[in-house]
Amino acid sequence: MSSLIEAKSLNTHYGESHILFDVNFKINPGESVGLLGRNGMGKSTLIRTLMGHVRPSSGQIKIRGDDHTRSAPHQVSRLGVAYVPEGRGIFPNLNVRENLLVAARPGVNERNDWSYDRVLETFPRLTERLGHGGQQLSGGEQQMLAIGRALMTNPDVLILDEATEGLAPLIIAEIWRIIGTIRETGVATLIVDRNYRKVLANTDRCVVLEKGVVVHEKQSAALIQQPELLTQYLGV
Amino acid sequence: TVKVGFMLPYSGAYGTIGQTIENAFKLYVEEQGGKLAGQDIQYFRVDDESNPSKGPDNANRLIKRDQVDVLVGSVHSGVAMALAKAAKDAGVTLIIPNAGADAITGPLCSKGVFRTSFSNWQPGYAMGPVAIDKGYKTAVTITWNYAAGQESTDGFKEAFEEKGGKVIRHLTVPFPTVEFQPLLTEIASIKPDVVYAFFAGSGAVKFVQDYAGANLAANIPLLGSGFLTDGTLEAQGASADGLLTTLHYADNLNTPRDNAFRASFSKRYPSNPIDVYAMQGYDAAQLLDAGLKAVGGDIKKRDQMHEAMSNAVVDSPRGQFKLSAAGNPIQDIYLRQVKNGKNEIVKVAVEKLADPARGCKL
Amino acid sequence: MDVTTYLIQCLNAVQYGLLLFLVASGLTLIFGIMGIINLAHGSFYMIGAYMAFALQPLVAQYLGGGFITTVLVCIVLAALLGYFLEWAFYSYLYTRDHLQQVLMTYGLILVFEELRSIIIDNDVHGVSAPEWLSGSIQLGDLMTYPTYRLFISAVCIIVAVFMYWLLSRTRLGMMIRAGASNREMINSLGIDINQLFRVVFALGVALAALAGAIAAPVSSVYPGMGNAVIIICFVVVVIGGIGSIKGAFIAAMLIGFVDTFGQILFPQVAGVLVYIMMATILLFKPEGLFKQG
Amino acid sequence: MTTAYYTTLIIKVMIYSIFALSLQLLVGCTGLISLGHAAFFGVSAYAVTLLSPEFAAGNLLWLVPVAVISAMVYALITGPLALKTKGVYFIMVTLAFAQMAYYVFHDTKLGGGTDGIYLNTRPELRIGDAVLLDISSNYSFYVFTLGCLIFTWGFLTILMRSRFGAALTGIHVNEQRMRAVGYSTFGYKLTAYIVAAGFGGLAGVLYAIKDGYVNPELLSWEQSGIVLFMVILGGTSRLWGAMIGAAGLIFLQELFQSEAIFGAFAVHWHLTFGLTVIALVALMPTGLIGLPKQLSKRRGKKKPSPTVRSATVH
Amino acid sequence: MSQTLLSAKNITRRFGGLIAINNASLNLNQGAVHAVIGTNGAGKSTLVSVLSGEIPPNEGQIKMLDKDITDWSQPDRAQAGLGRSYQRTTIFPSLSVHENCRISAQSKHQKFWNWGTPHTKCDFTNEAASHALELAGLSQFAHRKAGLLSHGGKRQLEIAMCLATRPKVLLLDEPLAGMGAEETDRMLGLLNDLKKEHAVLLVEHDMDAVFRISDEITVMVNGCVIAHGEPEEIRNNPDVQTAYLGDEA
Ligand SMILES: Nc1ncnc2c1ncn2[C@@H]1O[C@H](COP(=O)(O)OP(=O)(O)OP(=O)(O)O)[C@@H](O)[C@H]1O
Ligand SMILES: Nc1ncnc2c1ncn2[C@@H]1O[C@H](COP(=O)(O)OP(=O)(O)OP(=O)(O)O)[C@@H](O)[C@H]1O
Ligand SMILES: [Mg+2]
Ligand SMILES: [Mg+2]
Repeated sequence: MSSLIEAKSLNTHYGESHILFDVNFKINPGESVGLLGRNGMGKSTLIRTLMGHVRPSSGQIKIRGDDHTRSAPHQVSRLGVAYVPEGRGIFPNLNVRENLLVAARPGVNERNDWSYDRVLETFPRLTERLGHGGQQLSGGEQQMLAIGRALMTNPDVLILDEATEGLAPLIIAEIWRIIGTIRETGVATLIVDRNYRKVLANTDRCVVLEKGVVVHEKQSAALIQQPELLTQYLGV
Repeated sequence: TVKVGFMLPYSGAYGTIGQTIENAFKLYVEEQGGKLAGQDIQYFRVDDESNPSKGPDNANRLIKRDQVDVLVGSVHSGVAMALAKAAKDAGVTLIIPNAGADAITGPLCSKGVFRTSFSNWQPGYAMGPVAIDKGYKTAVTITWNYAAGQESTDGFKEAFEEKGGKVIRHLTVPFPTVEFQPLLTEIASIKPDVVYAFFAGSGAVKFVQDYAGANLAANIPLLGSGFLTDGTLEAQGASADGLLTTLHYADNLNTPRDNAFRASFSKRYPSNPIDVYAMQGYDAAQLLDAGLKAVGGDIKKRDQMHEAMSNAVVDSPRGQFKLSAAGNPIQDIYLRQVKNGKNEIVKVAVEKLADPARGCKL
Repeated sequence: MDVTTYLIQCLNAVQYGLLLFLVASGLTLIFGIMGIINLAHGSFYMIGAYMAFALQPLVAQYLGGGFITTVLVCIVLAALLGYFLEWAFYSYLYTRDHLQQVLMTYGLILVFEELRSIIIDNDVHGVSAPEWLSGSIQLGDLMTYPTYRLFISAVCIIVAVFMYWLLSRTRLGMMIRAGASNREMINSLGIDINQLFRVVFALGVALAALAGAIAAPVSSVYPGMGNAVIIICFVVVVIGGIGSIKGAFIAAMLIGFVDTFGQILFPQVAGVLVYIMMATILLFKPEGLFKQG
Repeated sequence: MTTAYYTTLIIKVMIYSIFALSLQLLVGCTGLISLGHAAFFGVSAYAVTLLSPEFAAGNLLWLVPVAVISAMVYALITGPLALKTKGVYFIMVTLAFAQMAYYVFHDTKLGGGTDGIYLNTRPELRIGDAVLLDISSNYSFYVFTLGCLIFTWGFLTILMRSRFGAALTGIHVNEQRMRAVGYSTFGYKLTAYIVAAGFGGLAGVLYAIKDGYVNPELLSWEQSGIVLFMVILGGTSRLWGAMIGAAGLIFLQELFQSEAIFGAFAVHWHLTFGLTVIALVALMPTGLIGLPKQLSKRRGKKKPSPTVRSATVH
Repeated sequence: MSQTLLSAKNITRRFGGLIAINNASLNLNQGAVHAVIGTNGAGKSTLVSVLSGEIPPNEGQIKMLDKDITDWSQPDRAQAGLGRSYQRTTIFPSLSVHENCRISAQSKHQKFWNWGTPHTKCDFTNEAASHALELAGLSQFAHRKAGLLSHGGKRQLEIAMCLATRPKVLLLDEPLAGMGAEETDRMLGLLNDLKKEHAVLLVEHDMDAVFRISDEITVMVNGCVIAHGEPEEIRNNPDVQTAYLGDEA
């Protein structure tokens, strides 16, 4: 079976500074991948490169087997890749309802699991805020909105960059549960989160980045058994 | 050689006027065989963009960079003010082929500054007796809230009230607004015997159209300074038919001098309309010619040349005229009526009308 | 002022307000919603008016249509022009400092004005209203009111309703607003924001041209007509609250009334009244009457 | 003799440099984009003209301060109101206040209405009867203007290097944070606004003296626009960008208007000038001051250019 | 326990119809970390904003060392020693990391009449800035443009800027959000040091951290304070568990 997303020897620069070094990376359909690493190691940069926001200086990105190294983010998104960025990216001048509806569309193969109502059911807190501007939401509410909005595109891969930042423990638990549900429906996930234990527990495979280099790639279950690695690369 | 600098608008709303004036000036020089008083004429030109705030700088281009001997300009009053100041300071001769600001040949008059056109006061004043003759007792004046409009309507008011009429309201529109509907409604509610208007260019077109569109003309006749219908008739179309205006020129004077001028101009510049601006530009050249002839082409003898210019009798297509002491033409003002897309002469409204040149110490 | 005059003045005010809204409507899209400080909006208005003037004989000759056909042709051509301009000039400015837009659109104004003068000329021209709209209705005892002005008002209202529907009842409005605040994010959601902006920009230009073409018979076409409206357009959008169609509509109406009654009641300060009003409104509502979001 | 023309041209460049520098203090340094800066220019220009005796030379010693202060007073009155708003709204409020001043001079007899008024004799610097500085000749006026420019530039440079300047920079970048760490930003912004008005006024004084003619158009929004364009063209990231912008804009206009170079096509100089402006914007994202850097980069290496497709806005 | 530096009494704040804070009171004491936890949208950030003077309260009173500061502006309060960090990163992205802190530090030494020394040459501010950066663990990035830091780096800078003003009372809105495990550890250590001299209000969702460091906890739900007490009390409070903690406790 071919990978959903596959990146081969990616190199990415921001201007003069070299951030990613020959990164190889892939996500298979339905698979859940965790991305671990300290602050500033290039996790978000890798994601942004995959999404097409940053153009790699060399390397190749394949999505569903086709070359998409130079595709624009909207083309990537239309292939079923949804992205919850760090910092949330809520549209401040749209209200909650609009923030959700603006993203609504059926996924690849007309997949239509996530309706507006279902998203609201998942995040009941948002129901009370439908008319509020994105700017006025509390931090946690914004985070829920960002995830809900990504789901509105009915993706096959959900990329969550620090998606639980600023959420209450109950909600975080809920989000992990939802991620579980999403996984069960066959949606692949790529997860960056500071809570590495949760990441390890909720993913099939984990990739560890250190200064833009992939230093480890292991089944999550195996990695959990190696606390010394975690100490070395995550400082815990 | 004599260096002549045109500071005229070549772009924007007055762009055509500037070109016309230049063409007519050159036409006269060509008719004289390309020389005035035996001197070659070298031309320089600067687009003044009708922008008074650039006036001084543009004047400097001609005076200091090109070092012209004679300045010809401009159309816009504010620009002409700047030009007059610069010319005075530099001791260069200035011939104004259009701008009508009263002040230039009033308080700010000066020896080397001449005008071959008119002062705003003149056509306005001349309309006063016309309105009285027609039996109008009350009038409303309307114009943009700016100096030229004020001067023109003041002239009208002066003459109209001298003869027993009464201007009951003076209406103004902020310059350069062209939304006239509220004031037309106001006029309809005041119901004067007659309306005197001063507008030019696009404002004139729009005002005349709106006045006709409101059907006011049937009950309250519209009179205006000539610029209401000069250069604008094509755009105004039928709405201008029958309008009476006063100006120092008309389209069918039918004098030998005028016919010769018109024939010559339309032969040389077939696509350029012949209008009052062409005539004024032509006369600017004639005035300069008179001055140069008196000093035998020696532009250095400026004082003598100025003397000769102020005493010259210009054989203008509009009819002969002399300049007043302040440098403004003493000229017949015609009453014209719009017929078949032309400003046709009805009669002479006031003969040999001189601007009072209030405040001029010359 | 007697009652009839007063009512007629109100009609004038409404009519003027509607016209202002029509002229500003394209700017509401381009500036208010897409967030581009487009000084060249007046030029698009001017282009519309001049197209109506220049194309009328051509349309009559080749398409056999009258005024309405001409206006439609103008709209289509303007939309194409807008599409091209966005692609060629505006598209690379989104990620830059907004001030760059100011400078570039200033350059465009100069270019358009000069091209206008080269292609047409510097004269004032009239455009005739279609025969079937050239009638008038009696108002008061002396005055009549041209039917064509009522027609303009009708067009303005249709445009207002259309824009309101487009922006608050369709997803398009959300997408544009979202794109204006965060292009990267809207892109991540699978929306081709470049294409979308290009289309909306074209629509904005088309609206400006429509305003110019429709207004041409009453305003005539003349050099500098674009620059004469640009400031008032920004005033309309800003007083209304950037991005709000409803706000722009109400602002245009307010200006219509202030201007109309200002000219009659306070002629000496009429020119500045609109600005006094704007300053006052913004002092009490620093983000306009109806701020979006 | 033509040198006289170029002297005048350079004087004009210097005056506009002062004007643009004063606006740079608002736009580039404090992030307050004003479209009403011509008001200060015009108010001072009118003040110096109206206060000068009609047929004798006025005294610079008090004329300049009084004219400059009149602009600052106008800023002091309008500033607190305008600063209540932000962004585009600020642009429009400053425009509104400038238009108010414009219509005062345009529609009333105060300064000769639309025709404007003359300043017949250039003022001089006198103490008692001793004339210390006579600027009636072109050259002495050139030196005087140069002195004013150096003073303005020096003053603003030192200002921006001081803590006050650092605070303005902070306000430009993130006003919310500045308040949170304890700056009352309003006072800073108002001070900057008034100082900018003062230097704008100084430019206006010089302009009035240069031509001896003032006109309401000096306060028009087009005038405010032009100086803003200068600032943007030069670049807002450095103070002196304003001077480069003023010089650049004026020389470009001069160039394209020159019949000596473009012949008859010079009449269409708006076209060439407009296209050049567009090209400059397209090629120089940071304004003219970015030019040396860009050139050296181009000459330097043929490395892959920056790969960020769209700048992130956080 | 020692002196109460900041106390808020019966604060209420509404946004239109929404009551973001409903009659909440709390005290911040020197030498203690006072954590405020609560559901998303409970009004914690709003509370921080009200305390710091960014938003005025509709009702209630705020006192700092017995002075009523309810009507003081935000800058005045900051001058009096109130420092805050933001939940949504609020830095000067176009300036260097060091400059970010220096400008913050300068607020205590504004001296805007002093034009002689360039602002970069002021020892006091430079030292304060370097010190703050060191505390926050950003020294190595001091000369990088702040906007180019990674997300976690920006979060650290957020705290550093707050520290650079040397406040007496720290209001920290989710300082740990976005920080990695290592940085979290460092931050907690830092807070432990800081609390000796300062009063700290900590809004945080990271329960491990909260229970490790705080001396006092206030729990908010929907604008109301539903519980207040020592960490152990709160951990075992059934209301708090159902409303907020879930099985985290
Ligand atoms: N726009 C940019 N320009 C230049 N450098 C950047 C830019 N964005 C990020 N960087 C740098 O690239 C490196 C990697 O950043 P990235 O955001 O990918 O880290 P990260 O692993 O996601 O960290 P975090 O956990 O803090 O989010 C960092 O050193 C950062 O400073
Ligand atoms: N400016 C505002 N206008 C209207 N409502 C607002 C505004 N600011 C906050 N709110 C609302 O007030 C409530 C409290 O918000 P606040 O940001 O204080 O929550 P919080 O406790 O910090 O939540 P979180 O933990 O998610 O950050 C939220 O429901 C939010 O939507
Ligand atoms: Mg990251
Ligand atoms: Mg919060």
